[in-house]
Amino acid sequence: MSHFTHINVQTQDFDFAHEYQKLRNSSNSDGALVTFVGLVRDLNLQQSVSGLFLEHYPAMTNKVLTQIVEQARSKWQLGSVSVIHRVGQLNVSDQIVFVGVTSQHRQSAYHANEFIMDFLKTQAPFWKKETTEQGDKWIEAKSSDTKKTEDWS
Amino acid sequence: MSHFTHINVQTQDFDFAHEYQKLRNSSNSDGALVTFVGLVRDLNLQQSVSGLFLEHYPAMTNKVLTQIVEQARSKWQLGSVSVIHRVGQLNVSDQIVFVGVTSQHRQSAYHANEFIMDFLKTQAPFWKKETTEQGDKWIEAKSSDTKKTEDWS
Amino acid sequence: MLKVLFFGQLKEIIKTDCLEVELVQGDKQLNTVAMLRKVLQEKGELWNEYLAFGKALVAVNQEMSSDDTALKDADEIAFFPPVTGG
Amino acid sequence: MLKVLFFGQLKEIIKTDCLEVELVQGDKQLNTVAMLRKVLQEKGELWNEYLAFGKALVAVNQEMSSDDTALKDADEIAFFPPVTGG
Repeated sequence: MSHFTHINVQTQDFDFAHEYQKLRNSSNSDGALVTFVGLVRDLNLQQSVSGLFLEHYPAMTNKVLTQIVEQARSKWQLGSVSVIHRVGQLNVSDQIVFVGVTSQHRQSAYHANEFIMDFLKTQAPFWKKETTEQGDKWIEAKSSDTKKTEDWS
Repeated sequence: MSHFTHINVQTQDFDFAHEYQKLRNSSNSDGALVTFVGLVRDLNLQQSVSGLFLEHYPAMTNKVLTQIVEQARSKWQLGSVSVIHRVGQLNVSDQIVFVGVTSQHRQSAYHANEFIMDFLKTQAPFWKKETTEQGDKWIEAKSSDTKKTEDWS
Repeated sequence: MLKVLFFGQLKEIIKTDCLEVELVQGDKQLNTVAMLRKVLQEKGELWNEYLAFGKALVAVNQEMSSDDTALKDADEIAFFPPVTGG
Repeated sequence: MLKVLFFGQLKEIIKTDCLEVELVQGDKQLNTVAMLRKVLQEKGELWNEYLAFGKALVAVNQEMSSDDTALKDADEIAFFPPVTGG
Protein backbone atom coordinates (compact mmCIF):
# COMPACT_ATOMS: atom_id res chain seq x y z
CA MET A 1 0.00 0.00 0.00
CA SER A 2 1.74 3.13 -1.19
CA HIS A 3 1.08 6.28 -3.18
CA PHE A 4 1.62 6.22 -6.93
CA THR A 5 1.39 8.27 -10.11
CA HIS A 6 -0.12 6.32 -12.97
CA ILE A 7 -0.29 7.80 -16.48
CA ASN A 8 -1.47 5.93 -19.53
CA VAL A 9 -2.56 6.67 -23.09
CA GLN A 10 -4.40 3.74 -24.61
CA THR A 11 -6.84 2.71 -27.32
CA GLN A 12 -8.75 0.25 -25.17
CA ASP A 13 -11.43 1.27 -22.68
CA PHE A 14 -10.55 1.59 -18.98
CA ASP A 15 -12.33 -0.06 -16.07
CA PHE A 16 -13.48 2.82 -13.89
CA ALA A 17 -14.17 0.62 -10.84
CA HIS A 18 -10.70 -0.93 -11.06
CA GLU A 19 -9.00 2.48 -11.27
CA TYR A 20 -11.04 3.66 -8.29
CA GLN A 21 -10.05 0.63 -6.19
CA LYS A 22 -6.36 1.08 -6.98
CA LEU A 23 -6.54 4.69 -5.80
CA ARG A 24 -8.57 3.77 -2.72
CA ASN A 25 -6.20 0.95 -1.76
CA SER A 26 -3.08 3.07 -2.15
CA SER A 27 -3.37 4.64 1.30
CA ASN A 28 -5.22 4.57 4.61
CA SER A 29 -4.37 8.16 5.38
CA ASP A 30 -6.13 9.83 2.45
CA GLY A 31 -9.70 10.69 3.37
CA ALA A 32 -10.65 12.25 0.02
CA LEU A 33 -10.85 10.70 -3.43
CA VAL A 34 -12.02 12.75 -6.42
CA THR A 35 -12.48 11.34 -9.92
CA PHE A 36 -13.29 12.99 -13.22
CA VAL A 37 -14.47 11.12 -16.29
CA GLY A 38 -14.97 12.74 -19.68
CA LEU A 39 -17.55 11.05 -21.91
CA VAL A 40 -18.31 11.40 -25.61
CA ARG A 41 -21.39 13.61 -25.86
CA ASP A 42 -24.04 13.17 -28.52
CA LEU A 43 -24.36 16.87 -29.21
CA ASN A 44 -21.83 19.50 -30.07
CA LEU A 45 -22.75 22.80 -31.67
CA GLN A 46 -26.17 21.47 -32.71
CA GLN A 47 -24.76 18.75 -34.97
CA SER A 48 -25.49 15.15 -34.17
CA VAL A 49 -22.25 13.43 -33.22
CA SER A 50 -22.02 9.70 -33.87
CA GLY A 51 -18.42 9.31 -32.71
CA LEU A 52 -14.98 10.80 -32.19
CA PHE A 53 -11.55 10.02 -33.53
CA LEU A 54 -8.71 10.95 -31.18
CA GLU A 55 -5.22 11.50 -32.53
CA HIS A 56 -2.16 12.27 -30.41
CA TYR A 57 1.61 12.85 -30.56
CA PRO A 58 2.82 9.69 -28.82
CA ALA A 59 6.39 10.77 -28.02
CA MET A 60 5.12 13.94 -26.35
CA THR A 61 1.87 12.95 -24.64
CA ASN A 62 3.24 11.03 -21.67
CA LYS A 63 5.89 13.69 -21.10
CA VAL A 64 3.30 16.49 -20.92
CA LEU A 65 0.90 14.53 -18.69
CA THR A 66 3.77 13.70 -16.33
CA GLN A 67 4.72 17.36 -16.12
CA ILE A 68 1.13 18.42 -15.41
CA VAL A 69 0.87 15.90 -12.56
CA GLU A 70 4.21 17.08 -11.16
CA GLN A 71 2.96 20.66 -11.24
CA ALA A 72 -0.20 19.62 -9.39
CA ARG A 73 1.88 17.77 -6.80
CA SER A 74 3.97 20.90 -6.24
CA LYS A 75 0.83 22.98 -5.58
CA TRP A 76 -1.13 20.57 -3.36
CA GLN A 77 -0.25 17.72 -1.02
CA LEU A 78 -1.55 14.71 -2.91
CA GLY A 79 -1.54 10.98 -2.37
CA SER A 80 -2.01 9.00 -5.58
CA VAL A 81 -2.81 10.35 -9.02
CA SER A 82 -4.08 8.46 -12.09
CA VAL A 83 -4.49 9.91 -15.56
CA ILE A 84 -5.76 7.73 -18.40
CA HIS A 85 -6.55 9.10 -21.85
CA ARG A 86 -7.91 7.11 -24.75
CA VAL A 87 -7.01 7.59 -28.40
CA GLY A 88 -8.43 6.14 -31.64
CA GLN A 89 -12.09 5.67 -32.55
CA LEU A 90 -14.70 6.28 -29.84
CA ASN A 91 -18.48 6.14 -29.88
CA VAL A 92 -21.17 8.20 -28.16
CA SER A 93 -21.16 7.70 -24.36
CA ASP A 94 -17.69 6.09 -24.43
CA GLN A 95 -15.21 7.05 -21.72
CA ILE A 96 -12.48 9.38 -23.05
CA VAL A 97 -10.44 10.42 -20.05
CA PHE A 98 -10.05 9.49 -16.38
CA VAL A 99 -8.40 11.63 -13.71
CA GLY A 100 -8.32 10.35 -10.13
CA VAL A 101 -6.68 12.06 -7.16
CA THR A 102 -6.44 11.14 -3.49
CA SER A 103 -5.50 13.51 -0.70
CA GLN A 104 -5.83 13.92 3.04
CA HIS A 105 -8.08 16.91 2.42
CA ARG A 106 -10.95 17.21 0.01
CA GLN A 107 -10.17 20.70 -1.23
CA SER A 108 -6.73 19.60 -2.46
CA ALA A 109 -8.24 16.59 -4.21
CA TYR A 110 -10.93 18.69 -5.95
CA HIS A 111 -8.59 21.47 -7.00
CA ALA A 112 -5.72 19.25 -8.16
CA ASN A 113 -8.13 17.16 -10.23
CA GLU A 114 -9.62 20.24 -11.90
CA PHE A 115 -6.13 21.70 -12.44
CA ILE A 116 -4.95 18.51 -14.18
CA MET A 117 -7.98 18.52 -16.50
CA ASP A 118 -7.63 22.23 -17.28
CA PHE A 119 -3.98 21.81 -18.28
CA LEU A 120 -4.58 18.52 -20.07
CA LYS A 121 -7.18 20.37 -22.19
CA THR A 122 -4.75 23.10 -23.27
CA GLN A 123 -1.29 21.47 -23.12
CA ALA A 124 -1.51 17.77 -23.90
CA PRO A 125 -1.14 16.96 -27.63
CA PHE A 126 -4.50 15.35 -28.39
CA TRP A 127 -6.78 16.32 -31.27
CA LYS A 128 -10.42 15.33 -31.67
CA LYS A 129 -12.26 14.83 -34.92
CA GLU A 130 -16.02 14.45 -34.72
CA THR A 131 -17.99 12.10 -36.89
CA THR A 132 -21.31 13.84 -37.61
CA GLU A 133 -24.16 13.38 -40.06
CA GLN A 134 -22.64 16.28 -42.01
CA GLY A 135 -19.27 14.49 -42.29
CA ASP A 136 -16.08 14.57 -40.22
CA LYS A 137 -15.07 17.76 -38.50
CA TRP A 138 -11.97 18.65 -36.46
CA ILE A 139 -12.96 20.20 -33.15
CA GLU A 140 -11.80 23.77 -32.56
CA ALA A 141 -10.01 24.65 -29.34
CA LYS A 142 -12.07 26.80 -26.98
CA SER A 143 -10.69 30.08 -25.72
CA SER A 144 -12.61 29.45 -22.48
CA ASP A 145 -10.23 26.53 -21.84
CA THR A 146 -7.16 28.74 -22.24
CA LYS A 147 -8.76 31.21 -19.85
CA LYS A 148 -9.15 28.45 -17.22
CA THR A 149 -5.44 27.60 -17.20
CA GLU A 150 -4.62 31.29 -16.78
CA ASP A 151 -6.89 31.41 -13.73
CA TRP A 152 -4.60 28.95 -11.91
CA SER A 153 -1.53 31.19 -12.02
CA MET B 1 -32.29 7.38 -19.81
CA SER B 2 -33.04 10.58 -17.91
CA HIS B 3 -31.53 12.84 -15.29
CA PHE B 4 -32.19 12.15 -11.62
CA THR B 5 -31.47 13.27 -8.09
CA HIS B 6 -30.72 10.37 -5.77
CA ILE B 7 -30.23 10.92 -2.04
CA ASN B 8 -29.78 8.17 0.49
CA VAL B 9 -28.65 7.73 4.09
CA GLN B 10 -27.85 4.13 4.87
CA THR B 11 -25.94 1.85 7.22
CA GLN B 12 -24.79 -0.56 4.49
CA ASP B 13 -21.85 0.12 2.20
CA PHE B 14 -22.45 1.49 -1.30
CA ASP B 15 -21.19 0.04 -4.56
CA PHE B 16 -19.12 2.84 -6.12
CA ALA B 17 -19.04 1.26 -9.59
CA HIS B 18 -22.82 0.84 -9.58
CA GLU B 19 -23.39 4.47 -8.58
CA TYR B 20 -21.00 5.58 -11.31
CA GLN B 21 -22.79 3.55 -13.97
CA LYS B 22 -26.19 4.92 -12.97
CA LEU B 23 -24.87 8.47 -13.35
CA ARG B 24 -23.11 7.67 -16.62
CA ASN B 25 -26.19 5.99 -18.09
CA SER B 26 -28.52 8.83 -17.14
CA SER B 27 -27.65 10.95 -20.18
CA ASN B 28 -25.78 11.03 -23.48
CA SER B 29 -25.48 14.80 -23.42
CA ASP B 30 -23.39 15.17 -20.25
CA GLY B 31 -19.69 15.03 -21.08
CA ALA B 32 -18.43 15.48 -17.51
CA LEU B 33 -18.84 13.23 -14.49
CA VAL B 34 -17.21 14.11 -11.16
CA THR B 35 -17.33 11.91 -8.09
CA PHE B 36 -16.16 12.46 -4.53
CA VAL B 37 -15.73 9.69 -1.98
CA GLY B 38 -14.88 10.30 1.66
CA LEU B 39 -13.00 7.46 3.37
CA VAL B 40 -12.29 6.73 7.04
CA ARG B 41 -8.67 7.77 7.66
CA ASP B 42 -6.39 5.95 10.05
CA LEU B 43 -4.97 9.13 11.54
CA ASN B 44 -6.57 12.16 13.05
CA LEU B 45 -4.73 14.55 15.30
CA GLN B 46 -1.91 12.01 15.86
CA GLN B 47 -4.17 9.46 17.56
CA SER B 48 -4.59 6.09 15.97
CA VAL B 49 -8.17 5.71 14.80
CA SER B 50 -9.59 2.19 14.62
CA GLY B 51 -13.07 3.22 13.49
CA LEU B 52 -15.87 5.75 13.43
CA PHE B 53 -19.42 5.81 14.70
CA LEU B 54 -21.75 8.04 12.70
CA GLU B 55 -24.94 9.33 14.26
CA HIS B 56 -27.55 11.45 12.48
CA TYR B 57 -30.96 13.10 12.89
CA PRO B 58 -33.02 10.93 10.55
CA ALA B 59 -36.05 13.20 10.12
CA MET B 60 -33.81 16.12 9.13
CA THR B 61 -30.96 14.57 7.14
CA ASN B 62 -32.75 13.87 3.86
CA LYS B 63 -34.45 17.27 3.99
CA VAL B 64 -31.13 19.11 4.33
CA LEU B 65 -29.36 17.04 1.64
CA THR B 66 -32.26 17.67 -0.73
CA GLN B 67 -32.04 21.42 -0.11
CA ILE B 68 -28.28 21.43 -0.70
CA VAL B 69 -28.69 19.64 -4.05
CA GLU B 70 -31.48 22.07 -5.03
CA GLN B 71 -29.17 24.99 -4.20
CA ALA B 72 -26.43 23.46 -6.35
CA ARG B 73 -28.89 22.95 -9.21
CA SER B 74 -29.90 26.60 -9.01
CA LYS B 75 -26.25 27.72 -9.31
CA TRP B 76 -25.05 25.37 -12.07
CA GLN B 77 -26.68 23.51 -14.94
CA LEU B 78 -26.43 19.91 -13.80
CA GLY B 79 -27.56 16.57 -15.14
CA SER B 80 -27.85 13.89 -12.46
CA VAL B 81 -26.80 14.13 -8.83
CA SER B 82 -26.27 11.34 -6.30
CA VAL B 83 -25.56 11.80 -2.61
CA ILE B 84 -25.12 8.76 -0.36
CA HIS B 85 -24.06 9.05 3.28
CA ARG B 86 -23.48 6.15 5.61
CA VAL B 87 -24.31 6.04 9.33
CA GLY B 88 -23.51 3.59 12.10
CA GLN B 89 -20.21 1.81 12.78
CA LEU B 90 -17.45 2.18 10.17
CA ASN B 91 -13.90 0.88 10.04
CA VAL B 92 -10.65 2.35 8.71
CA SER B 93 -10.69 2.72 4.90
CA ASP B 94 -14.49 2.28 4.74
CA GLN B 95 -16.44 4.53 2.39
CA ILE B 96 -18.37 7.23 4.30
CA VAL B 97 -19.90 9.47 1.66
CA PHE B 98 -20.42 9.53 -2.10
CA VAL B 99 -21.25 12.59 -4.18
CA GLY B 100 -21.59 12.21 -7.94
CA VAL B 101 -22.52 14.95 -10.40
CA THR B 102 -22.91 14.98 -14.19
CA SER B 103 -22.97 18.07 -16.36
CA GLN B 104 -22.40 19.16 -19.93
CA HIS B 105 -19.36 21.10 -18.75
CA ARG B 106 -16.62 19.98 -16.43
CA GLN B 107 -16.34 23.18 -14.42
CA SER B 108 -19.99 22.95 -13.35
CA ALA B 109 -19.54 19.31 -12.35
CA TYR B 110 -16.39 20.04 -10.30
CA HIS B 111 -17.79 23.11 -8.58
CA ALA B 112 -21.24 21.68 -7.83
CA ASN B 113 -19.67 18.55 -6.35
CA GLU B 114 -17.37 20.59 -4.09
CA PHE B 115 -20.26 22.90 -3.13
CA ILE B 116 -22.42 19.93 -2.10
CA MET B 117 -19.62 18.49 0.06
CA ASP B 118 -18.84 21.87 1.65
CA PHE B 119 -22.47 22.39 2.66
CA LEU B 120 -22.97 18.75 3.68
CA LYS B 121 -20.01 19.21 6.05
CA THR B 122 -21.52 22.25 7.78
CA GLN B 123 -25.31 21.85 7.40
CA ALA B 124 -26.26 18.17 7.36
CA PRO B 125 -26.99 16.72 10.82
CA PHE B 126 -24.30 14.04 11.10
CA TRP B 127 -21.95 13.59 14.04
CA LYS B 128 -18.81 11.48 14.09
CA LYS B 129 -17.32 9.73 17.08
CA GLU B 130 -13.84 8.27 16.67
CA THR B 131 -12.76 5.02 18.22
CA THR B 132 -9.10 5.45 19.20
CA GLU B 133 -6.63 3.60 21.37
CA GLN B 134 -7.22 6.34 23.95
CA GLY B 135 -11.00 5.68 23.96
CA ASP B 136 -13.94 7.17 22.08
CA LYS B 137 -13.87 10.80 21.11
CA TRP B 138 -16.46 13.02 19.44
CA ILE B 139 -14.94 14.89 16.50
CA GLU B 140 -14.93 18.68 16.75
CA ALA B 141 -16.25 20.75 13.85
CA LYS B 142 -13.55 22.63 11.95
CA SER B 143 -13.82 26.37 11.48
CA SER B 144 -12.08 25.92 8.09
CA ASP B 145 -15.21 24.08 6.94
CA THR B 146 -17.48 26.96 7.92
CA LYS B 147 -15.13 29.29 6.06
CA LYS B 148 -15.51 27.19 2.89
CA THR B 149 -19.30 27.54 2.82
CA GLU B 150 -18.93 31.30 3.24
CA ASP B 151 -16.62 31.40 0.21
CA TRP B 152 -19.49 30.22 -2.03
CA SER B 153 -21.72 33.21 -1.33
CA MET C 1 -46.45 20.26 24.12
CA LEU C 2 -43.03 20.64 22.47
CA LYS C 3 -40.90 17.65 21.51
CA VAL C 4 -37.22 18.33 22.20
CA LEU C 5 -34.40 16.15 20.80
CA PHE C 6 -30.67 16.07 21.53
CA PHE C 7 -27.89 14.64 19.37
CA GLY C 8 -24.17 13.91 19.33
CA GLN C 9 -21.95 14.70 22.26
CA LEU C 10 -24.66 16.93 23.78
CA LYS C 11 -26.97 13.93 24.14
CA GLU C 12 -24.26 12.01 26.02
CA ILE C 13 -23.30 14.90 28.28
CA ILE C 14 -26.83 15.65 29.47
CA LYS C 15 -27.76 11.95 29.30
CA THR C 16 -30.99 12.77 27.48
CA ASP C 17 -32.00 12.15 23.90
CA CYS C 18 -35.60 13.24 24.00
CA LEU C 19 -38.02 15.04 26.28
CA GLU C 20 -41.36 16.78 26.18
CA VAL C 21 -41.76 20.35 27.37
CA GLU C 22 -45.04 22.14 28.10
CA LEU C 23 -45.50 25.13 25.81
CA VAL C 24 -47.14 27.00 28.67
CA GLN C 25 -44.99 27.21 31.79
CA GLY C 26 -46.94 28.74 34.66
CA ASP C 27 -47.81 32.30 33.66
CA LYS C 28 -45.56 32.46 30.56
CA GLN C 29 -45.50 30.77 27.15
CA LEU C 30 -42.35 29.58 25.33
CA ASN C 31 -42.86 31.68 22.22
CA THR C 32 -39.32 31.47 20.86
CA VAL C 33 -36.31 29.16 20.77
CA ALA C 34 -34.51 31.56 23.12
CA MET C 35 -37.18 31.06 25.78
CA LEU C 36 -37.08 27.27 25.45
CA ARG C 37 -33.29 27.31 25.60
CA LYS C 38 -33.43 29.30 28.86
CA VAL C 39 -35.88 26.86 30.47
CA LEU C 40 -33.68 23.91 29.46
CA GLN C 41 -30.49 25.58 30.70
CA GLU C 42 -32.05 25.76 34.16
CA LYS C 43 -32.14 21.96 34.37
CA GLY C 44 -28.55 21.75 35.65
CA GLU C 45 -24.97 22.89 35.34
CA LEU C 46 -24.13 20.77 32.28
CA TRP C 47 -27.39 21.78 30.61
CA ASN C 48 -26.52 25.40 31.31
CA GLU C 49 -23.05 25.07 29.84
CA TYR C 50 -23.70 22.88 26.79
CA LEU C 51 -27.01 24.38 25.66
CA ALA C 52 -25.52 27.89 25.69
CA PHE C 53 -26.06 30.06 22.64
CA GLY C 54 -23.19 29.50 20.19
CA LYS C 55 -22.39 26.09 21.68
CA ALA C 56 -25.51 24.20 20.60
CA LEU C 57 -27.17 24.63 17.21
CA VAL C 58 -30.94 24.37 16.95
CA ALA C 59 -33.40 23.09 14.37
CA VAL C 60 -37.17 23.65 14.50
CA ASN C 61 -39.21 21.08 12.57
CA GLN C 62 -36.00 19.86 10.92
CA GLU C 63 -34.98 23.28 9.64
CA MET C 64 -31.89 25.06 10.93
CA SER C 65 -33.20 27.86 13.14
CA SER C 66 -32.07 30.60 15.47
CA ASP C 67 -32.91 31.99 18.88
CA ASP C 68 -35.71 34.22 17.60
CA THR C 69 -37.50 31.44 15.68
CA ALA C 70 -41.12 31.24 16.87
CA LEU C 71 -42.47 28.09 18.53
CA LYS C 72 -45.97 26.65 18.52
CA ASP C 73 -47.66 23.57 19.91
CA ALA C 74 -46.39 20.19 18.59
CA ASP C 75 -43.17 21.62 17.17
CA GLU C 76 -40.11 19.36 17.13
CA ILE C 77 -37.01 21.20 18.35
CA ALA C 78 -33.55 19.66 18.15
CA PHE C 79 -30.36 20.86 19.88
CA PHE C 80 -26.98 19.57 18.74
CA PRO C 81 -23.27 20.41 18.48
CA PRO C 82 -21.84 21.72 15.18
CA VAL C 83 -22.18 18.92 12.63
CA THR C 84 -19.22 16.75 11.57
CA GLY C 85 -20.39 14.48 8.73
CA GLY C 86 -18.86 13.89 5.34
CA MET D 1 18.97 17.20 -40.44
CA LEU D 2 15.76 18.24 -38.65
CA LYS D 3 12.79 15.91 -38.31
CA VAL D 4 9.50 17.81 -38.70
CA LEU D 5 6.11 16.36 -37.73
CA PHE D 6 2.56 17.60 -38.32
CA PHE D 7 -0.59 16.64 -36.45
CA GLY D 8 -4.36 17.08 -36.44
CA GLN D 9 -6.13 19.15 -39.04
CA LEU D 10 -2.82 20.71 -40.14
CA LYS D 11 -1.52 17.29 -41.22
CA GLU D 12 -4.62 16.76 -43.38
CA ILE D 13 -4.57 20.24 -44.92
CA ILE D 14 -0.94 20.10 -46.03
CA LYS D 15 -1.20 16.35 -46.73
CA THR D 16 2.07 15.72 -44.89
CA ASP D 17 2.70 14.05 -41.54
CA CYS D 18 6.48 14.00 -41.52
CA LEU D 19 9.42 15.42 -43.45
CA GLU D 20 13.13 16.00 -43.08
CA VAL D 21 14.64 19.44 -43.46
CA GLU D 22 18.34 20.25 -43.87
CA LEU D 23 19.60 22.38 -41.00
CA VAL D 24 21.85 24.26 -43.41
CA GLN D 25 19.99 25.78 -46.35
CA GLY D 26 22.45 27.22 -48.90
CA ASP D 27 24.30 30.02 -47.13
CA LYS D 28 22.08 30.19 -44.05
CA GLN D 29 21.41 27.91 -41.06
CA LEU D 30 17.95 27.38 -39.45
CA ASN D 31 18.97 28.48 -35.98
CA THR D 32 15.47 29.06 -34.59
CA VAL D 33 11.91 27.82 -34.89
CA ALA D 34 11.02 31.10 -36.61
CA MET D 35 13.51 30.40 -39.40
CA LEU D 36 12.25 26.85 -39.91
CA ARG D 37 8.66 28.08 -39.92
CA LYS D 38 9.51 30.60 -42.62
CA VAL D 39 11.14 27.94 -44.84
CA LEU D 40 8.12 25.67 -44.44
CA GLN D 41 5.64 28.46 -45.16
CA GLU D 42 7.31 28.92 -48.55
CA LYS D 43 6.23 25.41 -49.59
CA GLY D 44 2.80 26.58 -50.78
CA GLU D 45 -0.27 28.69 -50.11
CA LEU D 46 -1.84 26.30 -47.56
CA TRP D 47 1.51 25.87 -45.81
CA ASN D 48 1.81 29.64 -45.65
CA GLU D 49 -1.65 30.07 -44.18
CA TYR D 50 -1.80 27.17 -41.72
CA LEU D 51 1.77 27.31 -40.40
CA ALA D 52 1.43 31.01 -39.63
CA PHE D 53 2.49 32.20 -36.18
CA GLY D 54 -0.49 32.02 -33.81
CA LYS D 55 -2.25 29.43 -35.97
CA ALA D 56 0.11 26.48 -35.46
CA LEU D 57 1.68 25.62 -32.11
CA VAL D 58 5.18 24.18 -32.04
CA ALA D 59 7.04 21.67 -29.89
CA VAL D 60 10.80 21.06 -30.02
CA ASN D 61 11.90 17.65 -28.78
CA GLN D 62 8.41 17.12 -27.32
CA GLU D 63 8.44 20.34 -25.29
CA MET D 64 6.07 23.22 -26.06
CA SER D 65 8.27 25.87 -27.64
CA SER D 66 8.12 29.28 -29.27
CA ASP D 67 9.47 31.06 -32.32
CA ASP D 68 12.76 31.98 -30.68
CA THR D 69 13.54 28.45 -29.48
CA ALA D 70 16.98 27.42 -30.80
CA LEU D 71 17.36 24.45 -33.14
CA LYS D 72 20.25 22.04 -33.58
CA ASP D 73 20.96 18.98 -35.67
CA ALA D 74 18.69 15.96 -35.08
CA ASP D 75 15.99 17.95 -33.27
CA GLU D 76 12.38 16.78 -33.63
CA ILE D 77 10.04 19.69 -34.30
CA ALA D 78 6.27 19.29 -34.35
CA PHE D 79 3.67 21.74 -35.64
CA PHE D 80 0.02 21.33 -34.73
CA PRO D 81 -3.25 23.19 -34.14
CA PRO D 82 -4.33 24.12 -30.60
CA VAL D 83 -4.97 20.87 -28.74
CA THR D 84 -8.48 19.54 -28.08
CA GLY D 85 -8.16 16.46 -25.87
CA GLY D 86 -9.92 15.64 -22.62
